[in-house]
Amino acid sequence: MTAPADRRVHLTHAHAVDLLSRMTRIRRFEEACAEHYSAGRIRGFLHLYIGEEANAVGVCQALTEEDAIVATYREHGHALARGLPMGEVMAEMFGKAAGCSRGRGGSMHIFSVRHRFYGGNAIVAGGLPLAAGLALADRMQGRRRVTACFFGEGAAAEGEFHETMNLSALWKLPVLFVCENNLYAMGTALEISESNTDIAAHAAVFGMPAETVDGMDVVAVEAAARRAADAIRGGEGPRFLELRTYRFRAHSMFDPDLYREKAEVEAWKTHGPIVRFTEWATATGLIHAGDVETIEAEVAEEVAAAVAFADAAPFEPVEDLLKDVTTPREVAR
Amino acid sequence: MTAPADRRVHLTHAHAVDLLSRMTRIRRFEEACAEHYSAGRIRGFLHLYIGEEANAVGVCQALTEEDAIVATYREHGHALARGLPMGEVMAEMFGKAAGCSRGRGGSMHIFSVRHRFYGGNAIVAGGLPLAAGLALADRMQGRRRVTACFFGEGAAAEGEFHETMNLSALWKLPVLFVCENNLYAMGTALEISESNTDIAAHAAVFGMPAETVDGMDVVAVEAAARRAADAIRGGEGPRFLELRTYRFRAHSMFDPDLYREKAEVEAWKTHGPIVRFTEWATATGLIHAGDVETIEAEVAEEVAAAVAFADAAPFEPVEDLLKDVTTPREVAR
Amino acid sequence: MTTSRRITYREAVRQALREALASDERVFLMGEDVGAYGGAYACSLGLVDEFGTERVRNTPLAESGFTGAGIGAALGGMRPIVEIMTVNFALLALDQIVNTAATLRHMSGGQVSVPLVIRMATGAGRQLAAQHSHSLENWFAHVPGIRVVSPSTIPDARGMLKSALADPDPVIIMEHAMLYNEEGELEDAEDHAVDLDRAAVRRPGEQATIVTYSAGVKKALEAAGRLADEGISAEVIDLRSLRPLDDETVMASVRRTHRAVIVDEGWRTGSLAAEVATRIHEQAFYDLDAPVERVCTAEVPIPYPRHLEQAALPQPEGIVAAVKRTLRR
Amino acid sequence: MTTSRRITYREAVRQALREALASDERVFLMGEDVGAYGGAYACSLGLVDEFGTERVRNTPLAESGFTGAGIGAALGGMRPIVEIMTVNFALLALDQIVNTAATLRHMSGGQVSVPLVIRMATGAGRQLAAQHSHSLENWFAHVPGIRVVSPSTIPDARGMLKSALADPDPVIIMEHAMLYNEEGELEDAEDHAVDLDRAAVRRPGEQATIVTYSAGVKKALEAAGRLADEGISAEVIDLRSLRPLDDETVMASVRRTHRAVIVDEGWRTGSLAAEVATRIHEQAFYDLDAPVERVCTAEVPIPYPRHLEQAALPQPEGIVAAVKRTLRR
Ligand SMILES: Cc1ncc(C[n+]2csc(CCOP(=O)(O)OP(=O)(O)O)c2C)c(N)n1
Ligand SMILES: Cc1ncc(C[n+]2csc(CCOP(=O)(O)OP(=O)(O)O)c2C)c(N)n1
Ligand SMILES: [Mg+2]
Ligand SMILES: [Mg+2]
Repeated sequence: MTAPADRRVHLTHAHAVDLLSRMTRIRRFEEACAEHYSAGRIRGFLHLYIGEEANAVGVCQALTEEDAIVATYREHGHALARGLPMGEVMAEMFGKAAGCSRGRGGSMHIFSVRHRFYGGNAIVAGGLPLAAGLALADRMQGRRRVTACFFGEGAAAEGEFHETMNLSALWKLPVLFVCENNLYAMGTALEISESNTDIAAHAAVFGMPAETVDGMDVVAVEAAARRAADAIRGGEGPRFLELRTYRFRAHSMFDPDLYREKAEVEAWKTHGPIVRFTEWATATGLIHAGDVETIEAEVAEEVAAAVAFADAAPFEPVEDLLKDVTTPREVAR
Repeated sequence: MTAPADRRVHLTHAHAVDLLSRMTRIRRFEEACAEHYSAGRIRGFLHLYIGEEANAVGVCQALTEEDAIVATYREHGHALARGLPMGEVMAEMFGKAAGCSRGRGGSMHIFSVRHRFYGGNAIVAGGLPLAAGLALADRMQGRRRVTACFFGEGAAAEGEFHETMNLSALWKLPVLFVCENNLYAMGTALEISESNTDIAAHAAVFGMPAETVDGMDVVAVEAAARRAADAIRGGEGPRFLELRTYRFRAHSMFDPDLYREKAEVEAWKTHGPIVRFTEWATATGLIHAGDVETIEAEVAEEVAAAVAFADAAPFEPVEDLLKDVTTPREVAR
Repeated sequence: MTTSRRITYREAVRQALREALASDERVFLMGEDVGAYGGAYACSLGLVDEFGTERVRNTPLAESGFTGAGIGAALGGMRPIVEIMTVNFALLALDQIVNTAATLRHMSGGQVSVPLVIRMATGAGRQLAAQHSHSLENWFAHVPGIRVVSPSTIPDARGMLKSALADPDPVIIMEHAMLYNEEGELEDAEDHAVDLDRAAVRRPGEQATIVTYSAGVKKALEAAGRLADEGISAEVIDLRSLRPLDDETVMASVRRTHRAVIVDEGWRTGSLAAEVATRIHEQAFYDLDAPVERVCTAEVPIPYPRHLEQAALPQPEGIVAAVKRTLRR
Repeated sequence: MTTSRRITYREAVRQALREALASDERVFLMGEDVGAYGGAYACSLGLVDEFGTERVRNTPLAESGFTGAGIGAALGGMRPIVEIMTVNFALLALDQIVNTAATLRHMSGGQVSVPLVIRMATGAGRQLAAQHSHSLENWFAHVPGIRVVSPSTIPDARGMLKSALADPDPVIIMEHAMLYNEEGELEDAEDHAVDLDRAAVRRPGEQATIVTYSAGVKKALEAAGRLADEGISAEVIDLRSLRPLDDETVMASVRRTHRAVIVDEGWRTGSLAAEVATRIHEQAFYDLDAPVERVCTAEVPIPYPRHLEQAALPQPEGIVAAVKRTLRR
């Protein structure tokens, strides 16, 4: 891990602390989620992002408030990296009315329009056309925004992936496609699901510049995302990043994780994004042991507060069941 | 147009006459169709293949009786090249019970299982997974057959195209994909529908050997198809041919053909597959003027007989309306 | 003074598209061949010359992709009109319509609306056989979160688009392919937005209520005419909105006539006709003098030859017979 | 002597899969994660070790592609079982199912049959929210050319697969996700093929008929139990086959009880319940003492929190109340 000048990342002490803090927030938040899932406070499907934090954190560095994000069911990390208040996200997982999606969505459907965070889409590849459409709206309205669209490598097999690559390249839409290649789609290893496992190639064939990046290196991710976002803002059309990563936990809380070797998981963990960045930044003197302690303490407090908030928040009354199926007429006018 | 040895085509006089005769049969048959459409005897959509005859004729040379074909709504040429009796095809277009699909399908749904001709599929790209499945059945049952799957370049934008490319390459299925690139999908020119107009590249990215061939040169098509079919039969997995071609008529009889220049159409016509092969084969002495006359006379007779057959054939009684929605139990057992 | 012109349903759709594009910069039309070709049914012919390729936007063949892009564009502040050539190809876009367009508002807890209009041609009657003749209106009518309308008249072909664009939620407009060549009067001066919530009585009558929509209206009116010749007075109701359904108009009629026949080009089993019939039974059971009758399409993939296709579809004869059955004649 | 074992619905499905794979070389299972993962609901867990990766075939995420490949393989002489993880993702495969599987026989004039079985999990109740909780049974039941079944019991979970594989046409098996953990008795020695054409009376009764299917059966039985405690005798019919519908069994019951309640987890509007209710009105109108009642899912994309999800779905309380309404109690 190095940080050369051309990477467009200014690795000051403050920035390093920020990166580490953001990754740590996601990690500890999700550890708490797993706990509360076991306790029955969170239900449904819960897909943890643990191990992949560098992706969301690195990419979000390249985005401004004006930019938009479209993510999947494995989106807590993206939501937090984007700046959604942790309490609102936790309350959503608890199904409470104080949740960012008023509790209607749960873990898979985190939305926050004021953060231009458009979900939380649980159909594999289903968010891709949506992102292209948001970008199309920006282009047609002359706005220089980026829409970042996250998805897993499993999505690359879906027809919607290819349709969206074509539309976006053809129409030069300002989308930053971010494929988080964690090598598995549920229990299906990439090599048994793609004849050509080079995911970036599947974007490049549409004439879309595509780059493969070490998703365990938050600085590399940030740098690549900044380059890509700059190009997109410069009107050069869509860009594609394949981030090579790994999930440390099972696919969801239902998954007994029988399809991969324990040793493989452990090997990846040793160069996980947090441990790796921490070791490197400490070794180079960019941050100090005290920084890590402070971060952990602050995060622990934030997570505890989020859980307390979620816990205390009321459920929506059952009389409101039919709310928000369609838009009330007063709102529309 | 030349016929080098490595092309695996033995261009004897008999073979040249055969190729010309097959292309001519399609041409004259479809001219008759257009006539009978105007007269109201053929209804619904009618998509003519005129200008593209070299593709079906060339590819079918490489297929044996055991092999299968999956085609589109523009499939009269493929049906005839495959050897379906012209009368049965014409009767189908007339909606008669003597039609190859008992009149139920019409122009877009020519089927003949005894010729292993699996349609006549009118959803763009819809036939591709079907072809992969037929090939999968062959592979699982240890049969060395080829399934040839024809479709237009417009299909390459559909998600099903990419899903099928992946499945076929991943599982090494014995499919010969034949993309008939006539530059337009209805009124949409290829360059406004694909960011990368090199269709073969969209197959090659899946690791599938893909070749682009002059679809106006029947010998080149035959040669490429033979090479590909040999490889497939040799267990090498799927092959992809992009045949560069052009349709001389409008997309269907409803199409006023407003989206392309008359001059463009005329230019293509001057090197149409029939005129070009005839001129070349005559110039090289491979065939004689007399051959052409004989072919035309024989074909005229065959077309006339087909029309007479179709005309004389009865319609299915209306009482049979509900037939063949499901399989009768006696048949099944 | 209002003037009126005789135009076709197709021209009415085109006029509505033109008016929408001209009056709101956020509106654009997107779909396969909507540009130079003018759309599969020529509804947008010429519009690309007026509004350019950005706003009359040809798409690749990628129903799921461009429908989803329409949803995203709607979220992004545009007012997209997505044209899917026909309902048959809309099968490729159902994930986007049902899993995304219809759910976004709800699963975000009301944070977004999806002001998207999707137009598609539907129905049989043109000898296009099994893959090009579906009537899947009830599939769409089943789904909360979307609105489904079906114009049967020239004014509705024009007005429903305007109203659909004003609606904050996804609206599916199902235009029957057999109607595009129909001619009728269009008043120029009227405010042409229509009330999407209301069914319309197309012919008043006393002894039986025929409830239908889309291409069924013409057949029902023909049947009502024939019944009148035999001294039977039938009312014809055009549902217009397939989701939500206007129970009020239907029930008011049935409570008066005491008999109902539903005419629906969908396959009989699982049809929209079943829903309408059930609602009548639920809401007006004790007003009925006979069970509600259904005239639907036979349970067969639509066959190509004309005589079989016509035999499969609802016809005036069948409607007349059904009305008579309710009257025990 | 027949012995019986207590097993889960999931195990019954697995046993059926194992028996099918073992007894017919043409049978293979294909779908996302059916291999090492054992299927989204663990139905095929372990089978890949027994039968290998060719016959328990993991697919890429490509619902349309592999469903279409299943159709082609069926044409090519195989007996594919395609597993689509859930009906929610089946939306991506509807073109292949409706435009190809359901039409091939007809549009080829009867030249081919498509002996394909498609299994999918369906339904709500696990707090999976709006994109993972659909009940679209009526969509499939609407389509001529396919057969649709829904096992609600352990023997049916096993037997329907065998019967479906013996059927020459496409059969969709819709397995409710809430049933996989249900336990019940399975007799080992019985010939486990079942008659796909017949509904089953799950509890006999005299005063009202509750018609339902899938996860609704358990709820209906619970309601019938509660009604019995109050002295009301309700019959419970499990449709089992959703297309074709077994009118005979339903009508025989209703003609005896004179009252009917349909319980259906589909959204109310356009539901299968409407079809069943309409058929009862059509065929037994004059036997009815009250209009047929429907207990369906509320018209809302399924919300995540348990209290709202449960409020949206049919419940025994609602069924009890509906039966009482038919009895004017
Ligand atoms: C269209 C569709 N098919 C199947 C599923 C079930 N499913 C949920 S996540 C998942 C795996 C996706 O893998 P990938 O895209 O690599 O993302 P990851 O979970 O690894 O982050 C599957 C198959 C789904 N949600 N949508
Ligand atoms: C999924 C789908 N979308 C749209 C159509 C309408 N349609 C029929 S043919 C056609 C053009 C196809 O072009 P191409 O694949 O290039 O084949 P060609 O007609 O040129 O032979 C279109 C859009 C269809 N049949 N299926
Ligand atoms: Mg993955
Ligand atoms: Mg073409």
